[in-house]
Amino acid sequence: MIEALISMLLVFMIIAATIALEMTDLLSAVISIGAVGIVVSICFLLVGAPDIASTQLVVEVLTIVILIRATIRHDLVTIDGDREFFGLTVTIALLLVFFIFGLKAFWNLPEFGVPAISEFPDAASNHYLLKGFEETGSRNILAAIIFDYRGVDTFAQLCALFAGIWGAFAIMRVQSKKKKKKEDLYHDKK
Amino acid sequence: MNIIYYLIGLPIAAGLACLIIPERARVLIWGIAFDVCFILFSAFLFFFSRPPDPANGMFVWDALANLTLLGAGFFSLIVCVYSYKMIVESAGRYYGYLLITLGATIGAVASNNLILMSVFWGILAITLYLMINLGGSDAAYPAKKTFIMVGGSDSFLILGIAIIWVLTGSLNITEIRIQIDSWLAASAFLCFVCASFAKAGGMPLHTWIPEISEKAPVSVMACLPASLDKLLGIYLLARVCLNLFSYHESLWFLLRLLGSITIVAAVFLALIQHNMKKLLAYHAVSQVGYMIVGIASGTPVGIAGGLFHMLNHAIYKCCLFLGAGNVEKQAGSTELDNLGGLGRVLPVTFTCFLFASLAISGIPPFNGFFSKWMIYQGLVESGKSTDQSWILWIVMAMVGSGLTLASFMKIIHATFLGHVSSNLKKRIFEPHWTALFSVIVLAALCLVFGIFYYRIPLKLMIAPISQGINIQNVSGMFLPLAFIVCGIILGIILYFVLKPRSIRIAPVFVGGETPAEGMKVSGTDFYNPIRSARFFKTMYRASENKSTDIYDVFKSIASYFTEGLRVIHTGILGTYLTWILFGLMIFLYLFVKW
Amino acid sequence: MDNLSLFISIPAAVAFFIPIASHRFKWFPDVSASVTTFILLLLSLMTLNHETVYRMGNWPASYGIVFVLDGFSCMMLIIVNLICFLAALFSVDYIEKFYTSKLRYYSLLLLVVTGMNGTILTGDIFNLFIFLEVALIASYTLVGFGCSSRNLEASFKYLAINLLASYFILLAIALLYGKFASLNMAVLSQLMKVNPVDNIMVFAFVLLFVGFGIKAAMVPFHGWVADAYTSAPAPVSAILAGGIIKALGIYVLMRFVYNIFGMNYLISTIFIYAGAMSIVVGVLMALGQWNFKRLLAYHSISQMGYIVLAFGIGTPLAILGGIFHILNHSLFKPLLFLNAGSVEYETGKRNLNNMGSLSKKMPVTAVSSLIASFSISGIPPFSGFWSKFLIIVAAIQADKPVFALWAVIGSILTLASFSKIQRYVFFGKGKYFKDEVISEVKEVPYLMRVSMIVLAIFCSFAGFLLLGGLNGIFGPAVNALAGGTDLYITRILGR
Amino acid sequence: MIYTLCFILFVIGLYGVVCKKNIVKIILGFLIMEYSINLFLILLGWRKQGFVPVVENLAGVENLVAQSVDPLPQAMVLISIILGLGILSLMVSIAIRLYQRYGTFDITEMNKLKN
Repeated sequence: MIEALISMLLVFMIIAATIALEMTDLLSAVISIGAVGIVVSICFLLVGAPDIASTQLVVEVLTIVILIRATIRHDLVTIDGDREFFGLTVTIALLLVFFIFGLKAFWNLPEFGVPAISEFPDAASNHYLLKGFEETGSRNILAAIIFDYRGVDTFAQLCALFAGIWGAFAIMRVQSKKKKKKEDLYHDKK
Repeated sequence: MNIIYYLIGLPIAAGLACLIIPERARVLIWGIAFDVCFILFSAFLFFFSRPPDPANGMFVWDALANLTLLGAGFFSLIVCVYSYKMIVESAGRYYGYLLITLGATIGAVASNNLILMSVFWGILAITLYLMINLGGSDAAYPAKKTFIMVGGSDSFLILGIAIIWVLTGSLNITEIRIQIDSWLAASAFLCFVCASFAKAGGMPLHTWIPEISEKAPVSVMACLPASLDKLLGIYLLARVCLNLFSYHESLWFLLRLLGSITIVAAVFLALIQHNMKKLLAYHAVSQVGYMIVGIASGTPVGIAGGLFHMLNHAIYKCCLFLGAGNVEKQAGSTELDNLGGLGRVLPVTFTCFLFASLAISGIPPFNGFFSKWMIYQGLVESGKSTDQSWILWIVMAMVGSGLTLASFMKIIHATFLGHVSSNLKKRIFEPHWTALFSVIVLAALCLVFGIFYYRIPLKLMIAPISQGINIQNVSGMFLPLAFIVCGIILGIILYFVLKPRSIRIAPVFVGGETPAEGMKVSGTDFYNPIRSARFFKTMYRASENKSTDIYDVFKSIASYFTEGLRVIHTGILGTYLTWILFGLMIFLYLFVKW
Repeated sequence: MDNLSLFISIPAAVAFFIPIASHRFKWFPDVSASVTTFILLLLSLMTLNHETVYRMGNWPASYGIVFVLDGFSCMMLIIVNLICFLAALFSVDYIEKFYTSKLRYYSLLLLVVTGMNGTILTGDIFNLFIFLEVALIASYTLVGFGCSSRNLEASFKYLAINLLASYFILLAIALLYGKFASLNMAVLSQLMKVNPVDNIMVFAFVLLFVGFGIKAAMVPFHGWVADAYTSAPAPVSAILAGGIIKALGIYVLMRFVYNIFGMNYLISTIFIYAGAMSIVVGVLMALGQWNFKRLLAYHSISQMGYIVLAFGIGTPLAILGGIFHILNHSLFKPLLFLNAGSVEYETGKRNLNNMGSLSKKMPVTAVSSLIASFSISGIPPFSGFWSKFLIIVAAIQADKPVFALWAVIGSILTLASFSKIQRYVFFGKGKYFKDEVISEVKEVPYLMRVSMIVLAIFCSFAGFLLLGGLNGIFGPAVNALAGGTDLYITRILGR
Repeated sequence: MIYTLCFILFVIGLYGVVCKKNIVKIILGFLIMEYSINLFLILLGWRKQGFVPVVENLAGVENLVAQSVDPLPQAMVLISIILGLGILSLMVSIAIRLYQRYGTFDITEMNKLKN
């Protein structure tokens, strides 16, 4: 039941993603991506990850806001079309080969709905589920993992977020170089 | 501490000190350099008969090292004396590099461990590079070329050492004796030969010497490419051929071939040069051919002749370069077109230059004749046993010798004889006595080593290296000597007999005009007909557009690939991403197939 | 020194603190960054000859995150922190002169340090991915820090290519998790040994290989290298060349290949060929460059090729050569970038044709760049020679003399291109050289000199570190790799 | 089957990154890749009729092990989402500045650094 639903949603996502990439109008493309993101969030909800779903929703809104900020004033120039024909053909051929190779790997994965933890009783997740509450006192095992068992991940993730946002500020700053230097500083004069 | 450490450490430390001392204290720096060179030279003389303790096998101090080191000490001392008034700018760097070169030479020659040797070898390449750069910003390109050729051949030296290490498990020169039976061993041999050729200037790795000759300071030329580098390069060749590898017919044949080609080709190129220093540089290349042929003849006499020639060549080529330095300093130019008639104003320089020229051309009784003769003898002996083509090598060597004489006639005529060129400065006089002194010493040595060829150099220095020299053979050169002397005397008599009795010197009449400068016989045009002969024309053209220069050949090959690669680096993100996908595909294919 | 968490907590804390404190104290960014990196350098030196497994939050290895310190990671820690310290020292004057917003610069720099240290130490595959991202995200900004069109372009290319690599890595991690339900590297390694090889493992391995190959600048994944190195401020280029490319690329790749997946003939062959390709492509591209930093950047590709070649050969001697070459490349390449920065600091030029005759005006820069050039070209007494020699010997020993010859040819071409730099910048004159360019040039400020001098000294004498060979200072590092998967599993899981 | 669909989504994202000229499209491609990997991770941890991994009554902990979905991928995805946000903000800011400098979003026009 859920499998069918998720498959449908995935097909929808594929279609929306294709539309987003092929749409000439950038704003529409961004909206299509927003649709994909929201469907992803719904999927999360369906497969027992409500915390992730809510986070995804919030982040999705932020994403769309940021992307609209990027496109809203620049939609005058719309670049449609792809790279030149030969390179494009080669690239798509390579992508197809990659896809075919990848399929073999994906077909070897455990059946959907039977996670690998049930095969490996020693797996870390089993320990979290079994002992998580006892050891950390958190009823939500997810919280126990991200704040205690794998707290370093969260710490690093904060660093990364800080780096990204702080970097965005640095990139957007008005005056970046002290001295106005000649543009041909990097030029290779022939 | 072993004495050898001090011998190596002293000049290097003094050299570093010279680099630090401010340049104003020029005399102090010179004093340090002179003292160190003098101490070392005396030390080498002292150790000549009683070699120092080899420090647990780290060093080897045999007769070959003796000969090379004595030469190195002597020539550094001579050049140091010469430079007293000649090097004024950046004296600290000059003497510093000179001393470091000397120290590294001692290390390279005396070390028994191949890696240790390669370390000193690398230092030598560096100091060579830095010393050429003393010639100012014009010298930067030749210095670069030199460094690439010499340093690049050092890389091959390292490859050779690595192969030897893998083959024998040892790095000690005294322990290694490789039979060339696999292509790996043969390539190790070729790697070593490549390094020694680049250092000494054997073809086809010679092109840096003519290139630097015009730009580098002349005393640097006299010190490094003309004497020390020759000593080192031939030292390495001798080590390789005598100690490290055992005789192999076809490889030694290759060496003889390269040596003979070097002799003839370089001398042909020298014939047509218009610059004194460049001409000398081509001769420096040409003479290397004799040493290579001598060592590669594989007979005791030939080897002794090659080593003797190495010593002789260093003496007279050093003298010639220093003489050219005197001319340059006093006349302001070394272009043969601008010179002329200097024999009257620079009599001492002229005489010494003449002596050295006769020596390099192989005229008895100067030293060059004897070493060349020994090399011929070696070739003849090698022909007796193995090599059927010995006659070819001898002919090529003799042709080279004759052409050497011819080109030195040109240089002497154009520089010292004839009319004084109007391009010259008004007042020309002999340089400072230190400069003259070193030239005189060298010229005298040419004569002494020639007259007492057996008693001093051969018996004392060369004979201990190559044990089985048949002294009968060497001393048996009386007959040819007599013939040559007779020939010379006959020539002189003929000259006086046939000399026109009365010469009337009349002013040139050109329709009332003053004769143009170009109308005098300048000597530079002596061999222009050769230039335009059909075969030589293509050869000279090839050499002038550098299509025979190994450096430029590889440069153009490399730039061909570079341009190709530059075209595909389009700077477009998509292209790079496509490469990534492409690489991904290849790896996937390989792994899945596997 | 057993508390490994300090390596990530100190720089991250200072990085967060810099924006807060800098408004009040103008000197804070400079001082704090230099002091922090110096403390990290000391700490990393204290880890020498230690081997320990640090449990984060005291959770054991199979389900918590562990930080692993063995010979190899210890070596990398020292290298990375040394370079970051010297770059921070160099930045004080350099950034002051050219760029605004010093506090952002330093806090991002420290985040790069955090990311690199975390990547080196961590024993958890997903944790590794995040630390990788920390370092990369911070470096994306630093590359485009000048915000000129070229800087931004380079930054975007760098970002796009590396983000693609990161997603490949993430996909591979997901696949491995889907198969083995584990993220701990030692546990994964153990499981992979027990289970037969299947498509998932192969696909995941190739994705990881390509992902880290991109970060290690292997040919044909090198598109980003030249642009990013050229556009970054000089100290950042030094960190990119001396730290990021190795800590995030080579180090992790070798960790995966040797300690997790296990080395085999195919991987070794691929490494050897990729290394040989990199050597020649990098150096040939470098030969044609006229931009000082771009030339250096292409050389990084070439030198990475040597390292990859060495690790591909895979004998203990070759691994020793490879590790020593990592160290050497982290000494001379940052030094050369700092030299380029000094020249730019004084003349404002980057094109070789516009410079000339600087050897007398800037003696420290000239001599240190000379030493670095000798070292990178493998001229005997300098450090680069020893590692190249080891690699050549190892190649011949492993019966691959063609690759030894190949390495020698690469070395000669390297020599050629560095002679070019020396000729145009320091000894001779460029084509468009004007005298007024160097009329007011003098030597750079003291702090910049210090970092160059320190690196030059290391370049000259690092060869002595090889004393003792496989039992010497690099012994534990070689053992950590040559011990393969078993040693790693035993070290972390204790069984 | 479902995993394959995820992989198709990944490849579409890859297609967007590699083949598109417009920077915004490239960014969208990266977003699609990120979505697909996140979704893939979560789906890997799903169990048929699985619970949310929350301890509701203390007695049923063993029950949880047998019936809950895998919490670890959720933790990974949470982190990766936040990470993606950071990267996205940086990417977009670079794109905006690039637009200011070059006056276009066309990546093929941005080849001042080449060869």
